[in-house]
Amino acid sequence: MNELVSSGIELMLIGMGMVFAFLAMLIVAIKSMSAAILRFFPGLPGGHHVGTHHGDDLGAIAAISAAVHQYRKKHQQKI
Amino acid sequence: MNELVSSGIELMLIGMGMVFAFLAMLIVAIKSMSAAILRFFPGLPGGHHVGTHHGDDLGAIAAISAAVHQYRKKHQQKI
Amino acid sequence: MNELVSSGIELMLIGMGMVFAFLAMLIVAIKSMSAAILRFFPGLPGGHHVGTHHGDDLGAIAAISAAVHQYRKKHQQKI
Amino acid sequence: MENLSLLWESTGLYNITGPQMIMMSVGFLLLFLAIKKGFEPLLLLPIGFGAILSNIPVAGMTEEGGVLYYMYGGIKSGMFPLLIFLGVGAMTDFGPMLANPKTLLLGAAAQFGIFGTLFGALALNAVPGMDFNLKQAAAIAIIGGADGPTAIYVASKLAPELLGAIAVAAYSYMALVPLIQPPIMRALTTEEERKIEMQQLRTVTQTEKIVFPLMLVTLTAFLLPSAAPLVGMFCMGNLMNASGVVDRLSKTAQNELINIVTIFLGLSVGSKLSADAFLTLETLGILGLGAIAFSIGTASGVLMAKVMNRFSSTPINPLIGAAGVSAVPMAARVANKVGQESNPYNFLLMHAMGPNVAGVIGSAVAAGVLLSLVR
Amino acid sequence: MENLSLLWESTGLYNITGPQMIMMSVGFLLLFLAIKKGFEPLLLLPIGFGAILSNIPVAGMTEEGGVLYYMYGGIKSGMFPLLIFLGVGAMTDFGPMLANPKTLLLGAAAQFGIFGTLFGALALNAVPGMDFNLKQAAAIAIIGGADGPTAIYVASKLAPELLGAIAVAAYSYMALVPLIQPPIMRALTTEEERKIEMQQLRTVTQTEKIVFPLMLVTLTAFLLPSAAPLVGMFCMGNLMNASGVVDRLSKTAQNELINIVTIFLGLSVGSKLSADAFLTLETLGILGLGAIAFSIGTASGVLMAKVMNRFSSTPINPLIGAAGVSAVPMAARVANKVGQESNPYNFLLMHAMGPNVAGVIGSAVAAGVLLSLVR
Amino acid sequence: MENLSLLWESTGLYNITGPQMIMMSVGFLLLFLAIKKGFEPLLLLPIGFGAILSNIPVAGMTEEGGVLYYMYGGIKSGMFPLLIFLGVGAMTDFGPMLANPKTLLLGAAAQFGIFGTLFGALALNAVPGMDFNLKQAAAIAIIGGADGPTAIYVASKLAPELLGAIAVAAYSYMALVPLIQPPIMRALTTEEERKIEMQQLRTVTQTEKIVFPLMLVTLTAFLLPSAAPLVGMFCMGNLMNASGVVDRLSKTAQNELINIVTIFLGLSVGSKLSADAFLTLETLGILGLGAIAFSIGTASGVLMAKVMNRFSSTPINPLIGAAGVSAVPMAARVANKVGQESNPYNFLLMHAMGPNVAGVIGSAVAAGVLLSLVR
Ligand code: NA
Ligand code: NA
Ligand code: NA
Repeated sequence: MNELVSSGIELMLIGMGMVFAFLAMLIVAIKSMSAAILRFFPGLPGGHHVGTHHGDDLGAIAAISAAVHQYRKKHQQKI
Repeated sequence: MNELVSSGIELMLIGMGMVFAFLAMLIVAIKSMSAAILRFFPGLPGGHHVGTHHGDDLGAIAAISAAVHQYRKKHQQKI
Repeated sequence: MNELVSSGIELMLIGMGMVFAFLAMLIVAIKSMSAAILRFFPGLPGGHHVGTHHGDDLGAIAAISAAVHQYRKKHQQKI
Repeated sequence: MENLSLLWESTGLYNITGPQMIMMSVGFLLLFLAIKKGFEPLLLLPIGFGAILSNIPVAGMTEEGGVLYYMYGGIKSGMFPLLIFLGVGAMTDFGPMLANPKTLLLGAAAQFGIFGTLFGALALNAVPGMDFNLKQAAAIAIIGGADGPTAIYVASKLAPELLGAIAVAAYSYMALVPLIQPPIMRALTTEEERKIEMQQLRTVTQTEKIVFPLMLVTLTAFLLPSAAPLVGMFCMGNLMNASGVVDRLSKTAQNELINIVTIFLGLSVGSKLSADAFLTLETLGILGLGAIAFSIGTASGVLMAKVMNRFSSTPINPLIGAAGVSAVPMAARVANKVGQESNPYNFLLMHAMGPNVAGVIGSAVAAGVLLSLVR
Repeated sequence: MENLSLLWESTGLYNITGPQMIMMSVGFLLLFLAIKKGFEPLLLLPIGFGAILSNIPVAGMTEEGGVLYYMYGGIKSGMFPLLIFLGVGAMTDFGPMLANPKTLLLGAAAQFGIFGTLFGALALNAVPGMDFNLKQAAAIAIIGGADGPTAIYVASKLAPELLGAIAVAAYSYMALVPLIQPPIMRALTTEEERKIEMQQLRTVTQTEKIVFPLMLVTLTAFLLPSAAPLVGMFCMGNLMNASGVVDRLSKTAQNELINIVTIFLGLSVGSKLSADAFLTLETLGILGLGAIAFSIGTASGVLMAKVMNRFSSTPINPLIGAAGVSAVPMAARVANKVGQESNPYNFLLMHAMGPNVAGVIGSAVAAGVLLSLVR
Repeated sequence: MENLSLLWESTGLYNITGPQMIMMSVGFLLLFLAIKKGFEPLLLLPIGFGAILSNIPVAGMTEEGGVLYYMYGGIKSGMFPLLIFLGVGAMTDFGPMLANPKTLLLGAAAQFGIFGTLFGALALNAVPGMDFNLKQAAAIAIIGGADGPTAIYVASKLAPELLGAIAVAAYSYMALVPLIQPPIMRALTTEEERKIEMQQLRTVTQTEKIVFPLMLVTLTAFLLPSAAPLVGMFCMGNLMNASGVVDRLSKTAQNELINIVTIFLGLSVGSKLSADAFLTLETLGILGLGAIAFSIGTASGVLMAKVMNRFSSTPINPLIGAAGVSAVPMAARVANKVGQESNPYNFLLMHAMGPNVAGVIGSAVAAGVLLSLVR
């Protein structure tokens, strides 16, 4: 059991070390990547890429404006 | 074969007995449950819980009223 | 290898023959079918069968016209 | 040249057998019924197409290595019918039944269609050429439950060799409910009885709808555990919907999951429509017994309702008893329609939904009895 | 008569054992927590129902031939947790983390919850009746990752016999995050610290969001390949979403696929809630250790943020450190809420999303370490 | 200390081989083509990611017990390509082809791309280092069908060791159709020919659209049953859509089911992109032959249209012949676009859809011939 506890301590040290090392390297990697991309490919900001629903929305808007138009026409005819 | 028919009759009796016994017990259980619930947890009536589509509907209504509003604005500008 | 090439040529001939024979028979079959159907079951043209979305569209149109109606009512009340 | 003759020997024309051609025709007939006659197309279209595919010679789609062979694993393990039941459970509203629990007895009575048919199948052994053992008779009888997944589940456990014929009979007769039931319903009721209007149902609280599936699965666990897979998956689907806390799972179970499984289930059932299993005198027996099963079930439901009417303080229209066979929601609609023939202002639909969903439970209970007693 | 006694002997009442009844009660308790208390209902409802179904006697749903037996294959192969991770990856927005990469350190610190618990589990062996070997201790420790699929994946590889208890503990404590975390967060921070407002995050370009998952999977491949299945599937889902070129796949991964797999995963986990595996002193140990794991993780994250605040030029509100345990997005919401108690105009949600998703990566890395070192 | 060295020995850096690194780069290249160049991203993104995952050392995702190993079972059984074909069938409108059935001949002619390439692959054996047996040559040739699922299905049956390279080549060249085809089309036609306007197509009745898939599957069953799995599943999907009676199944087949299977199929194909199978001279041969296959198919289609034009009473624009290679609907769009360069008011799209879908049938027929003759 004593052996088990000591291997637990060892695992803890190695594990936390690995986690920190990995995520620290990831920080460096992200910073380099962002710097490179912002410098060489400034491009478009994220979160604005055209999703599939976009087309549907346009369709809906078309349908709505058609409906509105229709409505107005009928309404005016009555007047 | 005669034996088969007799086991058929037996199965029929036991089977229908079991079905009636089971569903009759279910009736008792339902009645007790309903009485208990209506007494101790009157709560909300069923069938009205908020579904996932609710949000969508609100979105649609928002889109529609926006479209209508837009339309009216443009229309008035032309006049 | 020479044998392989000769079996390649044979495969090519048989294969293209089979493809043409099959599709040619399909042409004959289609023409007979179309003639028979147009003569005996003229029916409705394709592409117009009621899809599932149809209902939704009707629902949307109903929703839209309701929204438009609502809007108009509110608008007039304000005037 | 050699290749040419190899090609000819690999054609279907060279290899096809008479029985295979007949079974392909059966497949086309099922497609015709599904598409042109509207017979349960969601199941009969895939089953019919599966019958065609599995009887194409050489292709070997039902042999080991073939795609239909692997799909059938989903029936053998019980996975497909149980997942369908999960979705059906999520679609089912027990509200009308909970509002009027005595209609459960109608769902019980209609199961006489199952056990009467079981007896009939055994009696049919007197006909030369018919030879059903007890397992096969039980599997055939379950057609009377008017519940596809239950029939497929039981047949796959008791008599997989009859699965194709049983599934086809079950779904065909379900589609024929609007033809089979009305004459029986009219014959067993008086005009006065058909005019009976029923009291409006109370609103059922969400708590009752949540507790009911839990109660049902518990009762099943204690009394009839052999029905637990069927009832359990049904109750889980129902709870997912009634609880309202896992709407995304409930919607997927009711739509994409059940659709995917339906395609696979239909093809797998079709893969059991091979000539040697289907083109037998027994199949005729199964088709005949299936019609009898539906008729007995309908009659028992109606008669039970008449009996209950004598003892009940609130009136029961006997027509709703016919909905006890299940065949949800078709049988309930038939009850409503026949009722409106006598009284156009009589709306029986909601009242018939009670025995209708009770019939699903009743069939699952009957299935459990058969699975535990027939070995 | 014989059949009647056969029927009685086939009832659950005749066959059920005390432990099975207790486990069914545990199932009902999980359903109660899921439905009435809102504890992670997407997982705990199927798990709870699975617990009930798998403890029904006679039905044998978890034995070979039973439907839950086959479903469990999806966990054994790793398929289910990895497909969930695919969907979660597709739902995850790494934007806030990429805008402020140093928050990754908070996600690293919070993993002390895992390794501290590992040590605790081994120390608990001193208690008589508790006996965890290294594999079991590692599997329990991963609860501290506050990440369901990761916990299930690791437990299925290292200690499948504890899978049920570990999954239940993991999801229960995730649901309890709003109760467990705030007192710890308040105890370890001053009012001044909780009021710290953070700089607005810059907008991250789509290119960065596309390159990041590729970078992450590469780093994992080179440094910690044992974490590659988890991190890889997560990155693939994320790339499907970030790239914007396969929207139909991304949407399916986030909706129907993850929903279907969630139902199956929940039932499969439930199938491991058998009495002999769950009703042991060890389960109490697991539940206790799980609470400790979350507490340690929360504390480590907060303390790390305080340390970083000393060295950082831009201020960091230590509350967002608690979000490093993952439990996405609950822990981030908790950080926001606790922050607004001290300063109602302090919107920490976006800032907390950075450590929150970093915690997912951190847990997967920790899982990789455990999988490669513990044998 | 021991653990530290164990950790180091478990890293990818310690274990990775040169070929694995190259294959991971190939994966990244495919992702680049998919995301930045828009090369068939629905397939090439999962394939590319699968290539990366399957070449990560230690993780062993393609070994027994690994998730990609199990996924590949869906290709081995034929399930994945056939389910994709089911969905593609449901998406296909045979209307334009039924309105002008003689365009089927264009779909036939373009299959010369397959058989010409088969001959080419065998001839390539003269090059030292290339060594294709008949099965491998046939599997490579099917790239000329310009149809992903067909190519994957045939390759998995005849030469699974080449599956990765063949699938990559097939999808890459399909993406390159707008680059490969136009020069060939322009070279083989005169300006006058490209200006030819075609008669408007008649409207096709729904009955014809329902009968056609049934006719096609019957003809396949009788003449070429080895093509029946491919053609059959395609026809079933088409019938589900055309019949209009199982819309919920048809929509699921076209959306969620095909999306889920596409993710799995892509990953599974990627799992066959291992270094030892891909980094060979043969792969270069495959890529070269693939380009040739597309070119031959395009040329054959155009030339066939020119021949038909001599004998036909109604004019045929030879450009639509190029659409006979399939690559639906890209090749039809290319035909339309090249036509509009010469005559901006010439709308060839609908006319090109006829040979385009005919090309799918033609390739499946060719696949059937290869599967039945090559052993
Ligand atoms: Na029933
Ligand atoms: Na975590
Ligand atoms: Na083709």
